[in-house]
Amino acid sequence: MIASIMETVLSPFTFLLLFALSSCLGAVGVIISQSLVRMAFWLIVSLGSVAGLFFMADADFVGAAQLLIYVGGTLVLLVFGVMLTASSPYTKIEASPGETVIASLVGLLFLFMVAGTVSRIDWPGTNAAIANVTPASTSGGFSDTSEGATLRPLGFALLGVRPDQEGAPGYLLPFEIASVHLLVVLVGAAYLARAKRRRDVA
Amino acid sequence: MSGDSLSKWLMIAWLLPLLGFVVEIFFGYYSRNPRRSKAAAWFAVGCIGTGFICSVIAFTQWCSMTGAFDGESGWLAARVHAHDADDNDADDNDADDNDADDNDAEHHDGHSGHDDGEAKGHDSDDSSPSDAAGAAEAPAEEEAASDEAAVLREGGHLLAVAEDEGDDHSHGHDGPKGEFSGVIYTLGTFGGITLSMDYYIDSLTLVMFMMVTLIATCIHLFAMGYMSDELTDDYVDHFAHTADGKHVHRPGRFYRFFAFLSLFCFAMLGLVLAGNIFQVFVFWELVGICSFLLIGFYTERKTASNAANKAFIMNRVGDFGFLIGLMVLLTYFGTFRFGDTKVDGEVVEQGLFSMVTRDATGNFVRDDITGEVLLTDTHGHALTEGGENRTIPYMLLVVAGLGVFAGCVGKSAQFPLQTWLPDAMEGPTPVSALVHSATMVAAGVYLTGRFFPMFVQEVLLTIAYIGCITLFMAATIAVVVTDIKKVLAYSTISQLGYMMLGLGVFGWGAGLFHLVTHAFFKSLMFLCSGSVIHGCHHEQEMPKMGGLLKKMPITAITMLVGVCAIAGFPLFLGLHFSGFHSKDAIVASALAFVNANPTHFLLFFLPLLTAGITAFYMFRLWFYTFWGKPRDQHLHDHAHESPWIMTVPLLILAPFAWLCAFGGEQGYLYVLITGNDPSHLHDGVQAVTTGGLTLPGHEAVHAVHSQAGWLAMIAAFSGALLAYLLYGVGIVDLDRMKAQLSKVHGFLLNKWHFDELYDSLFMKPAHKVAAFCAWFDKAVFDNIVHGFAKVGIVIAQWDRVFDEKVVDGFVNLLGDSTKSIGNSLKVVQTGRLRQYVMFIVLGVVTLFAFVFTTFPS
Amino acid sequence: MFEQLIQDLAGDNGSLYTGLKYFSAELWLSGTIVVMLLLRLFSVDRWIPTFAVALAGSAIALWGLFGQFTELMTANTDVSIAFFGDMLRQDLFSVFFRMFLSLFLILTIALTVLTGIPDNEDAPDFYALLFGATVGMMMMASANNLLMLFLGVEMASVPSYVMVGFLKGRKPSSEAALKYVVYGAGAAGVMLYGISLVTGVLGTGDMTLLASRLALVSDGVAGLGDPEVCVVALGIMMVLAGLAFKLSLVPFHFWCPDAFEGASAEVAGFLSVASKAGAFALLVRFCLGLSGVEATAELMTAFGVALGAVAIVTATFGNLAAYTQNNLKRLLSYSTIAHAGYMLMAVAAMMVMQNSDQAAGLGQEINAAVGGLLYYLAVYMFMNLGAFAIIALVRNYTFDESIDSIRGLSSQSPALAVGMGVCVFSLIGIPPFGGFFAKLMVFAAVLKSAEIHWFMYVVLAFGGLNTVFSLFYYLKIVKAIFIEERPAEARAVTLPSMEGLYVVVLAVMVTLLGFFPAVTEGLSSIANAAGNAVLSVVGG
Amino acid sequence: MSDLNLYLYVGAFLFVCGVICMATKRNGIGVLMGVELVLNGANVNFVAFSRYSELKLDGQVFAVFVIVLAAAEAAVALAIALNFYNNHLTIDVDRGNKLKG
Repeated sequence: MIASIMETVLSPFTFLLLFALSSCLGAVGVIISQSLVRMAFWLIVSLGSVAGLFFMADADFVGAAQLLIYVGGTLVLLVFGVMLTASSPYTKIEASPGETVIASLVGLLFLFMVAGTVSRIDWPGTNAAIANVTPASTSGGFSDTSEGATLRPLGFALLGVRPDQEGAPGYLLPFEIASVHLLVVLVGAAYLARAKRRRDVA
Repeated sequence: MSGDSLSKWLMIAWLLPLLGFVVEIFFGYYSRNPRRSKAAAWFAVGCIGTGFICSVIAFTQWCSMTGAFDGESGWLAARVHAHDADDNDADDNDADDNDADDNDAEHHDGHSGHDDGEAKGHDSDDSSPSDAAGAAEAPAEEEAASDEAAVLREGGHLLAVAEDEGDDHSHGHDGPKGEFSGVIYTLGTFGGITLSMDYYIDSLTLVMFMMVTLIATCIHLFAMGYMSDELTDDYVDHFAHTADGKHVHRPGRFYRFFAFLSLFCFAMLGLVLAGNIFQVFVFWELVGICSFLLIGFYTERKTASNAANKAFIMNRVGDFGFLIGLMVLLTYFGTFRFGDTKVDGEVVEQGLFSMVTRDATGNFVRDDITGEVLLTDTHGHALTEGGENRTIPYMLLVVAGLGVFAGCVGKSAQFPLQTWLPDAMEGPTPVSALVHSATMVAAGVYLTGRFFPMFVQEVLLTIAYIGCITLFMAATIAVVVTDIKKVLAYSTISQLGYMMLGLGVFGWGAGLFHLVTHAFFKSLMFLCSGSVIHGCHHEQEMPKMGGLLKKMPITAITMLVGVCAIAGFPLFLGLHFSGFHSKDAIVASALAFVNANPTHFLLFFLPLLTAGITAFYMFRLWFYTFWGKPRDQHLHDHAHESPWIMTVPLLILAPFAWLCAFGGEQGYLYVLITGNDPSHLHDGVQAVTTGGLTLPGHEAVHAVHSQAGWLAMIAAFSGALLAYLLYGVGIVDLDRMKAQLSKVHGFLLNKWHFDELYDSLFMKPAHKVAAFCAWFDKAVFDNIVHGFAKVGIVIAQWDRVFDEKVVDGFVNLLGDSTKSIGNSLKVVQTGRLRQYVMFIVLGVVTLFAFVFTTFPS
Repeated sequence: MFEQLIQDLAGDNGSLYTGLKYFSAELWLSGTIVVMLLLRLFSVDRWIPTFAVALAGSAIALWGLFGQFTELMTANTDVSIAFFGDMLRQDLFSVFFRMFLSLFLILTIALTVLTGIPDNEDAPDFYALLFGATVGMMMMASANNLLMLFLGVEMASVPSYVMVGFLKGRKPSSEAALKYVVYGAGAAGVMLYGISLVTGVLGTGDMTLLASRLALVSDGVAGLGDPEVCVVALGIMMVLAGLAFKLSLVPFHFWCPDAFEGASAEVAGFLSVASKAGAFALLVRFCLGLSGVEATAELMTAFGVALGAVAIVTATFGNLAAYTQNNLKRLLSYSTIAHAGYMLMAVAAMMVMQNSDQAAGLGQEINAAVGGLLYYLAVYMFMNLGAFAIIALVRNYTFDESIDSIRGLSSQSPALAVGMGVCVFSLIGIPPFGGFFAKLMVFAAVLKSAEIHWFMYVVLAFGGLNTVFSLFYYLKIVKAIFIEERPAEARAVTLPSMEGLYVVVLAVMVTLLGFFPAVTEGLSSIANAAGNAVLSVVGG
Repeated sequence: MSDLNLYLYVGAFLFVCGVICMATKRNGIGVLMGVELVLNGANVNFVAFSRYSELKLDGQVFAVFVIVLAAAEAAVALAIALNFYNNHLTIDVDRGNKLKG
């Protein structure tokens, strides 16, 4: 009895729901917090929960990357920003309620627009239509939980070969060119951040 | 028959002013002392003068190539000698022009009964081209003189003929005898569109060339005297003030003035030479720009720069219509060319004119079923595309015609775009004479005439009414205006209205005839007014003048010639003033038109009435200025006749203004202008539907010619008489009359309130819209947010509750929220980044809604 | 698995090999970035000025592209090859744009050399950003996958943010950069979300497959009643919003005046032309990817009409709002917005014609619409860069970018004055300058499309009307330069010959494009061929 | 409610929260946090589509690239924000109000 209840309670769907709720709550927390540090905290909660969502969707690599890069990298970057600008004479920079109301209204409008249309879609039918098979036999997306099952095809895809899917696009170019992008971005950020060098008088 | 050498001479005449422009501008920038040198002016005169000579040479070539004046039987000479001997086949030595021969035969057959045995003029005709070619110094005078001499001997006789109602010499030639068209330079081909510089030369082109270059030469000379104040490093502009109320000092801009004039001449000649309507548009814009530069020449004067802007912008309004017309033409005809492009006599590419054909009734040939106008090849056979006949909907032909005409309305200052022209008088007087009376504004009339074969009845009626309204309205305003140049400006508008009316009532020749005669006498009068202004030290108000006849006799007499010419006075021995002939022709056309379409009776009566008004206000001007006692003694004492360089052009132009139309519709000028007139003019156009327009042919016009002539003459004389009584003798107190008629006077003085009308109709809304847009970007969110902020106070409280976890009580919250409203207002007014972001999402939502609503699901 | 990998990467006919050939220009530019940074690292930039390296790198890229271009022109103009795992597409259209961008890159570098922004110390940073952005724009021009669409937009945008804030000590510059980056990030986010919806429902990121997939998921005819179609339409809308941000179309234009005013004129000139070019190429590809299938035709016609409506609003707003501006950069930025509106009209016309039932017979006209757009961009490059260059050059003497700075310029520097005159007249569209022909071609396309949907008549009418509106503020410039006298207290503009030459070259190009049939025709036929190439893959 | 729809709701919610955050925070860093939320909303979609629709593995690839690009963008945005701070001595974006009109 208890075991079955535990099974129900600890089912994947429960975790899914949990992560979904906490990510949404985190996002709301970011909005309503007025202090930067609290916002950063709520953001960590939200992004971490999103990583959890990724794990639940069998996207372990993306989930890990989310944790490492977002939570570990980007947020630290943001916190640096918080600390560097903390000595501001205007300690409290608050949003005005009026604007929040407007923004929320527009946001809700948008949310209903998306959610309203999305919820009406018959996904198995759509997938089947694309794959040209009957709805009953749709594979229903990528889900392979065997060892390295996500990582290996992902790695190959980034090298431009698709053993998992015949004829699917290869992503070598974006993978490589992103490095150029990162280099340029780094140069740009460094330029803005550094002080102007003194010219040699000689 | 090749137009090569012909077009080359005209191209030289056309391009020389461009060379002049370039040289003068560079001279201005780089010479050591451009401010005090007249070199630029002499160069400009040289260029345009040579241009005139080239035009005359081209003309003589044209004559010899087409055999137009080859003896009495030349196909044009025959019209001049319509009542001459019937020795038609005696001296026809132009063997390569068979069309002409045929035509001559037909022509003479038609008139064999009228043998008046006048052969003397013939010899001097033949001598005129050779005179012109040989005597390069002043060919115009020579030619004109010989023409005059020729006609003098038969003058009285021709007048008699002109009034002969039973006379019929309207059987025209058909087929292009004197038309040459070809490509100068291909600009580019874009898919189906070919844009090229073409030429289209016919007798009208040549007349325009000679007229423009001659007048321009005179005006250049005049300007050399008139603008000589600018020959200084420190020009004091008495009409412009700096912020502290002093006069503006600036370097003189003598060379620049002449550079602009040269550029204008180039543009104007290019417009006349243009062989396709797109090219016309290009030069149309270029003359517009020149006009802009010249009106705004005294740029320091606020009024001048405003006037320049106004002129340019109002013209653009018309050009918008022009562009629409061009689009329609391009879409349906696929070409902009007027005439056919021929190689060795074979048509290789059709022009616009030959793509529509008129049937026996003079109407366009239409598709039997759809009623759309058929496009045809040069032989009148329908063109096909993909097995189907190419057609253009009749309505679109109307749209194209109206579109092109809209451009003409802007350029020729017709109702409702007429208000820029009086303001354009802010430019120096020579500019007014050249650009804003004789040539550029006439370009609209010229284009209407040039494009005439494509106009359908509805368009012609519109043209007629627009012209009619314009001529009446402008004339009434001219009656009360006291600025000497403004009077002339309004009279110009009015006369342009006459021309448009003439074209609109199917008096093609009449309208263009008036265009040429008007160019001569109006440029003469403007130069005279310039001379007066110069002599009176830049006083332009007529009420301060008076009695100047003795002080400046040459100016006064030449002005009187111009006044008589515009009033349309006849004179003994056939020495009628040019305006008499041309205005008669228009009035006669109008009368014939009204006879055929009685509902449009206004088209005759208003012009007739206006003929009287014209005489009245022109004589009013003359009496005001030159007659009576001086009203301002100081001004009078200092007035002086202008130097020779200004009076000589007057003396050159005066004979032309008087006698250029000698012989009326049997005179050389008229015959030459109508040498290549559209063929459907001769027999008129019959109405095919009930309520349609019937357009009178030549016969119908001739039937009423003398009747109309008498009426116009009576009107003119009575107008002049009234002016003499009021302003010459002074039988009534003018000021009292003014006071009694103050309402009317005020209405006219305010130009029928058109400026105010436009101001409130267009300018204010335009400013409003522009201001609105600026405001929109800045502050619209302001109001939205403000409104929402009030609504959202309660919700805002929740925000506080969550964030600060403190609930201090209602009053405290209310205070906070009030403060937050203030903050939000302050915030919204100053920073907008976040609203920008908001608008990304809002934009998506809006667009989605747009597609949702437009898409039928 | 690994054999296949190795085969694909290194085999004789491996896709990588051909791909690298097609991609060589971008690789050269990327290499140049590294070289420039290394030269500074080893202090070689004291002897070899960085701009020389930059010029050399971009010239080589241009040369390489020219090779590809002649190859395509002589061999087969219709060919369109997807390479690098179908990420990019090599066709005349893409090569045209990449040549255009690298030529523009050269011109921009030359301008920065003349105006002295950046100095030699910051030059590697600046040029690295410039090159990085250009590579991104080039990828936008050849993108074949929605991922590349996003990546290209990001690669073009992110360095642009820094370039706008390049004058880092100045308040307006940093403010402009902040506004630009936040707005850009927001737009990118919206676009990304749109991409996620489109790819999710349609199950592919390949742009050439979008239309056919959309036909699959909708049963028969795509209508908005169908939830799948509705979601995809929403996604498309959001992607278009992202592109509209790059194109500064109303209502996604808010960043543009602020960013241009805060940025230096050189950067503003670069952004106003280059990023527009890339975004238009991408827009055309995206629109074509959605077109050509019967089931979606009606929906896509609605999109075309919507684009037309946006074009109207954009052109009108840009022209009207420019009226009250006194800062030249700000004025020109509104003019940029307006011109984007004109160009969008061509895309709208293309979209409407491509999705009509007579599309098969309209091949020539659709082609002409795309050709008109390309022609417009080519002319726009010269005339707009010319205008911004003159602002930058004058600024170096007067330290002022308001309209007062050019008052009476004709008396001091005829070369600059005439150059600006030519550029402005061309921007207005006065014949026979290049700008006129460009407008003519676009309007002709719109006119043709009006036979299919009446709304395009409205677009055409507004297009014509807007040329009148635009006159007001352009004439303000002309008047200031040519008619007004230079204020006595204004600083003198004494121009060295090189700078005058640069302006004259640009003005001559604008004039050439209008006056000389060979140039005009050549360019328009190339543009048409490029349009033909991009059309050849329609319908998947 | 299917799992896919749940994911999509979460994605949409995060997206909307991000937009609201960007539109209301006066603190520049806060605005940047909003950007991260927006991008994450899209990322949730990608991963969900990868798991439940025909997008398959490509969805995950998209997500990986988005993470990379978001990091790059964050770096630049932060640099610009700090530059703004250096010039204006505040991070309040509403103080950047000189450019308008």
